[in-house]
Amino acid sequence: MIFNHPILGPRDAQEFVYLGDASLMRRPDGMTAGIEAFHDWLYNRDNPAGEHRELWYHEQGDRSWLVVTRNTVTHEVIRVELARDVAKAMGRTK
Amino acid sequence: MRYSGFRVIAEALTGHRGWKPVWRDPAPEGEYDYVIVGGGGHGLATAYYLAGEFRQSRIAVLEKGYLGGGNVGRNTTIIRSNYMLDGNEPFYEFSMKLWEGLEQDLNYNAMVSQRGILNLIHSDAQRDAFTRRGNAMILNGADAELLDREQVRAMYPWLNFDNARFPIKGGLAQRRGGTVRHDAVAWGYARAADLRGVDLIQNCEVTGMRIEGGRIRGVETTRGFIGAKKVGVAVAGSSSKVMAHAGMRLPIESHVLQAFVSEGLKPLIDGVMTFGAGHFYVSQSDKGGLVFGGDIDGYNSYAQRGNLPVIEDVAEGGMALMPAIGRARLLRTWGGIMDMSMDGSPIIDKTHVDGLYFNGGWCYGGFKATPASGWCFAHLLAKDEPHKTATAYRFDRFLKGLMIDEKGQGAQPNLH
Amino acid sequence: MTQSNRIAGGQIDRSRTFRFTFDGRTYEGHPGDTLASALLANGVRLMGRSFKYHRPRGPLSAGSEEPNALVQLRSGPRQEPNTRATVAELFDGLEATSQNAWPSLKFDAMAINDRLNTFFTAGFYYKTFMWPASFWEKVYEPIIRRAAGLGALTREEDPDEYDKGFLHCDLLVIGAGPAGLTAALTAGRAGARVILADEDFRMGGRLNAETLEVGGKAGADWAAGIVAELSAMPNVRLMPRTTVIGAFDHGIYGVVERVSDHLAVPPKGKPRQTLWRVYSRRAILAGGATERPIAFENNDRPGIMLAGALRAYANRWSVAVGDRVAVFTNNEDGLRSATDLQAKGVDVVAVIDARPGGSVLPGIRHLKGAEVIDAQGRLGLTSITIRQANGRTETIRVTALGVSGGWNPNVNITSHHRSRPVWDEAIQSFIPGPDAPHGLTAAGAAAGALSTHGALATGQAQAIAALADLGITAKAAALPNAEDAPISITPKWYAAGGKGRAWIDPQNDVTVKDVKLAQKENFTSVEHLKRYTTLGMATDQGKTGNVLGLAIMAGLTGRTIPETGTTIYRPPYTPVAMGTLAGRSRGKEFKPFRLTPSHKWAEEQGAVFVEVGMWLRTQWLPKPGETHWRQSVDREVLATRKSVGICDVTTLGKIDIQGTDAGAFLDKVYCNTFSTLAVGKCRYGLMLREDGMVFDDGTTARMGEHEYVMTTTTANAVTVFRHLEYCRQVLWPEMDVQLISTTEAWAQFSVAGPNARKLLEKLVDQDISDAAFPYMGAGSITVRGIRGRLFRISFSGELAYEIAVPTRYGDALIRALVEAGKEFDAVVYGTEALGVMRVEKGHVAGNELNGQSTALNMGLGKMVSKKKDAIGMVLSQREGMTDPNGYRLVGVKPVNPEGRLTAGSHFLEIGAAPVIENDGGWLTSKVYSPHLGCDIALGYLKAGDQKMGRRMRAVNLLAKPPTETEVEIVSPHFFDPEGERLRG
Amino acid sequence: MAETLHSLTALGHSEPETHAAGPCRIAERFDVALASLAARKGREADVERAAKAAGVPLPGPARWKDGAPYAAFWVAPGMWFVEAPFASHEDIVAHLKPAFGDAASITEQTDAWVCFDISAAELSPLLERLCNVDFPGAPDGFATRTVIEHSGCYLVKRGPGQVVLYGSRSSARSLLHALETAAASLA
Repeated sequence: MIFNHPILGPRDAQEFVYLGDASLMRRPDGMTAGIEAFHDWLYNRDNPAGEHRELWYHEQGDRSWLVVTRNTVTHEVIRVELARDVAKAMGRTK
Repeated sequence: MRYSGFRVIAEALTGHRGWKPVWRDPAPEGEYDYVIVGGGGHGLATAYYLAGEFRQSRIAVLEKGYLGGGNVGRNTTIIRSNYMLDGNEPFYEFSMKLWEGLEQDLNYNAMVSQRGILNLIHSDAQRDAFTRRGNAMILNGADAELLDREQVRAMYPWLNFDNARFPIKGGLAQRRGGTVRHDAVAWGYARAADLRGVDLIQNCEVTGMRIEGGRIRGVETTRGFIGAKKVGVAVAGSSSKVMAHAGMRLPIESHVLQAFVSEGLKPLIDGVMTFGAGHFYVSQSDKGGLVFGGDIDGYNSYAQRGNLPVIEDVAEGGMALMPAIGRARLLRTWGGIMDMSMDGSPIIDKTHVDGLYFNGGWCYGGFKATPASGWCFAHLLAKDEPHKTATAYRFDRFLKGLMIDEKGQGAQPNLH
Repeated sequence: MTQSNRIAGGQIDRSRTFRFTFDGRTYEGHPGDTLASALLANGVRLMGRSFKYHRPRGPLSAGSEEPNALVQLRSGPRQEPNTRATVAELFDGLEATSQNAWPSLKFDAMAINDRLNTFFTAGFYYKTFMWPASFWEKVYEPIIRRAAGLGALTREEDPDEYDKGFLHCDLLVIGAGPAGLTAALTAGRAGARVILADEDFRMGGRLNAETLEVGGKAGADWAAGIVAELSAMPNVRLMPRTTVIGAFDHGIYGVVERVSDHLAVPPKGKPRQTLWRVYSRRAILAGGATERPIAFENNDRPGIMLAGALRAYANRWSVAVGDRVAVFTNNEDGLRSATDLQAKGVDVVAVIDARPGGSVLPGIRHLKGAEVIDAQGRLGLTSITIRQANGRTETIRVTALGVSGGWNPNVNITSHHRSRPVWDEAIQSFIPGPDAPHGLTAAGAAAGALSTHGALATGQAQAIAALADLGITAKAAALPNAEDAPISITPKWYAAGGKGRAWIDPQNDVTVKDVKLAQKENFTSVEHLKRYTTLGMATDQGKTGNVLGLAIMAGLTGRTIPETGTTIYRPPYTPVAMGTLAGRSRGKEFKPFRLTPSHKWAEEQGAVFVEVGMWLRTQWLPKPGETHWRQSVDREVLATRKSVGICDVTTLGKIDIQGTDAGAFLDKVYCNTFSTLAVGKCRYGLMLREDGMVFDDGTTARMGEHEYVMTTTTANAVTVFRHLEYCRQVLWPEMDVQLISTTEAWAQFSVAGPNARKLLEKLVDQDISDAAFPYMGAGSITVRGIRGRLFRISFSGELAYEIAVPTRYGDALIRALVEAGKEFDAVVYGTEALGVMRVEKGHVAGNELNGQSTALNMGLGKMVSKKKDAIGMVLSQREGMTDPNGYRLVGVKPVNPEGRLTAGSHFLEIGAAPVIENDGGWLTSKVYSPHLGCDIALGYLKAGDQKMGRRMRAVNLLAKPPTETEVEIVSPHFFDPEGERLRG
Repeated sequence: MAETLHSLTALGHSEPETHAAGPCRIAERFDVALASLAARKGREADVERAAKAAGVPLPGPARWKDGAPYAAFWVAPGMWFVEAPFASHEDIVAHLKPAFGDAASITEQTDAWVCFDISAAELSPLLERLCNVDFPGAPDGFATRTVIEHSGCYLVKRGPGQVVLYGSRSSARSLLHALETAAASLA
């Protein structure tokens, strides 16, 4: 597979390490959320047959974590974003 | 009709006129006591045991494609019960015992062949871990043997012993492990279930579930609504899709696992072997093809096909272990959808919907589990309580922190 | 009789003669020959035996679709089983032997199966061999396995090298026939980066096998001209002898170049084959079409082949397969074989044309509406039986028969993403389906355009369209004149005769009878048909047989072919050598070596090394006279505890963590607190996964206000760094943290033992007294003027330091340490002694950090701070993980000092039966402690913390006979539990 | 005081060596001091200013930029590897820190890597056998992370016939073996 890296352009998926569903970015706050919330966040998945937002790490590249939107049936890549930007857009900023 | 050598000879001498269809093609009825969703190995086995050992009737198996078209028809045919953890080993050993009597039970030769499985050891830490595992196996009534380097060399003198990056230091053997002709398992269960009156309905995809007052009433299908008192879902690979009809999110991801077969070769490898320092396992089919595989591709996929890097990775492991296969040719690659669970172990459990039961999360280990999975799922469906060897396969083990994580990889399915 | 069947013309180089052997007999051929063409030229038709019935077989085709003529090429460690003689390029000295036949190809004992064929129907084995159960592995299966298989491997290591590489292009053109050449030319002239790959050693495709003209020239000459023009273009790469094996995601293609297979042995340093991964922006499949046979009784006789192959041997390889030839066809193209052969002076005795209509060949006995219904000649065709339109049957004496049932476009690669081909009524074949891999289009015969003109036109059109997608404008050139004859085909799948067998998939011996049986038993879905009869599962993946088989099933079930459906092809297009897929990653080069800074020195000392991941570490250093590893390890341990020992610990991961939030960041990733750590100090840290299991551990030092240096375990160095980047970018992007690995930048040595400080004082330029450099101190130093770092940390439980210098000085430092250590009888110790000392101290390592254990399991529960939100804190509190009776890390000592322990043994209470219900846990790590003079071990024991002092059994049921040792459960801190020595 | 410590190259030599392999020349470099330079959060502008003043080029993504005494290539968002002559800048961090103060995180990298100069009339035939980089399609000054025989490297294209390759120091021998084997197959 090939991902169109937002900074580096097309790069082979072999350079990346896969983590999983991008919903993992929404980590609950450990001081307020309890076991149930953490359990649902860490273990349960939509696992769609179709568009899937997922986290890939460019280990053999620029070390960026990316959010790749990819169709799990056709493997078509619809969108590639820097995870850092997505996280900030989610309000992960001071 | 009963199969036997005499029957084959008799039919041969009379022009094979007497053979009958191995299963009927019934039209679905309006309602069943049990609807099993999924005509793969697990679903067919469930129906077979439900109709037999558990004395139930009015059973249908709904298959969206053709019988045995899922992972039972596209795996690398290995059976073993060499697990380490309490939640797993009794179940897989139960499965092994069922394999050992399967053909006589089904009157179908699935070629259960206990030629042994050997997990190679390349480090002291690996030996320690295999020693722990082997002892757990024996404590569970299974068989296990720890071999040293020379014992392995005696079995396979042509492996790479002298120029290896990661030298072979021994192996953990289970002699009762081996291989089974995978398609024959599906066909054997299908034929036997059909003979027990189970309706096997092909080209019938479940498109919805009718749930009223927290209870299952039946399933919507491409062939219309089919009522059911109880519905058992055994569709590993598509579990998330089907259970979404009941509003469930599962601790499961779908991943692609590739498998490979070489051109036919004269006998080279007797049993099953796994390379402990690379991603490669191999056996040789009765037709002579080397059947091998390695890791899953590692990303969510329903595509039933993989990519080149894993093919290369597996070949590298194969050549590192067996430099003699350099000129053997890879004939065919294919992919299956694996129900990768969050701890690498399966789920056989009730759901929040009365009468709806789930069987899945088999990762890439589902084939060897087929008989026990069918038996235990039938047990759960018929008696509403888990079979004693499957008590740990619950949904809530993740909430309670009782994971069954053989590899110790944690909640990352692609690492299991 | 040498080359008795050679005729005039063709594309072989008669100026040179090659000698080669088949089954020990010597023959002659020429450059340009394949093994098959050369054998046929020498009158050899029998080349192989079929899989199940061991039927005598000759080539069916002249290409890579060949199911029959499989041989073992070469000998010794280079022996290649199942090589298709039809594509094996002839070279001088070529050696080939027949396979799957004993004692000889002509007299094969296993041919008894053919006599017994009536028993060996499809799937017969599923119905028998069940009694007695034990007989399957012992009796039946061994016989079946010996009989099965095709060629053999020698079990010797493949001596050839294989290579891999990456290529990038705008357009990949697959196949160099008229369509592919035109596509490549169109794109090449437009300046695009083009790769043109063809599996043949001569580009031109069918044009080389035909007498058809292109642009007024012989087709082969026209092709040669185009190839010449292309090879002059710097932006075009021509790759003959190169097969595209598969289409993968996003325009990546697997491509195998046979670099040296046409030579006796590869030139020095050159690979046998190269696997190219081609990254193409667009691709055009111009792979042509494959002719298919018509089923009739005994249609597998040697001498019966595809009509197109028959004329290919005549036109390209100047071989007349037989002296009396007939052709059996259901389409116009088959007639070409008759006219071409006749033009070559071969006696064409009849054309059996299944069609009532179509043109009539002058001067040839052309029978309309006729069929071939049987063939005779066990080892080679002698005659055929035909049935004419009027029903009259007749036997005709022939030595070769060309059969054409129509042509199947080579859609294979278009279905590698599981796209299903669609039925085209006009050509009675499947053409590429709509959802082929993105960026891949088909041209020429592969797309169903079966005429030469169709190939040229679609080749050009597809190239223009593909480049337009990329914003490259390619011009349409005037196309050369070429035939555009319609194929005018009338479906004819099976010419039924008597009771005999008619072959569909010749290699696997799948006959019409098998398909009938499958239908009778309700294996009617194409997938069931394939799996039950093994149709299409031979080494040719059903290139010639699949469509025929499902057409016959369609007939039996009264469905149309589209209704019946089709199975899809899977990669690779043709079988690929395992060596090619592995490339150079084999033997010692399977994975790269990582060497420590002291490696060179240790090598000189005769150290024993051990693989630790990719690292090679010193396991122990034997001294003269030491015959057993234990002697060396005990010495290293005792000397360290007595005076001082030195160990290379460079392999531990080192991560430089800087930024104003570095401390807060560490508080998130470690379960204990680091923001409060004083500058110039270290602390032991425990890192959890979110699921609450221990992920990694190590000491982290605060080198400055906003500067930390983290150490990880050797095993997790990479995964921890990845995890930290994840936390930094994804979870807490608001934090000011920068990371960089410095694992290899510093050579780091542990110096441990009562005299550690004394030794270091001789090298370190600063004051490192206990006051100046207390326990858990960390800081910059100079070592004889060289910048370095010092950490006062201990894994061994001794007064210990870790000293680091830039890696280039690592070799010098180990030598300096050894030199300076002489007066203290210092030793250098390896990983074994390291292990002994850490177990004596009860420190967890790899065997305890198994990913299944919590801090509580390790007796480190108190380290998990609930006062802050750190990774793993919440889920580590789940009931199953806080069970007071769960596993706890314990120390284990044999009650009798002579008692032996084994890691992996399980705990049982005294007198308890060895059953899983009584399983108490297991021994994780075991060492021999020279101090305690006995084996000691660490273990995870259920409720272990409540069982201190208890006696139990450690049983190893794997030992022969099983062993059990009475043990005492003790604290894991065997040695200096109070830790006085650390602070000494 | 006893004599000081002597250094060895990554390949274990006291002096760097040059290897001729097929049409290629592979020379180990021992004269480069290397440091990572990463902008602290929100200090990007300060870093640019300081870099300009100190003569440290900060090229954009996938680029190497020459300069004196400093050259640099981009490795990650907000992070560069800065090169300087080893003879004058052995303690490169000590040279850079004053210039950037607390605006950047700077870490010595000199000895984390083995550095090769690889040259030939045309390097595409070599590199296409080693790594997944479209070398002919890349401009001079192209700098990228890539993988050669399972080990991660930084590759800097200085011209069609010249690259500088940084590989992990501990794998120097394996990396050289891979380079030489591939180069030999071109002969």
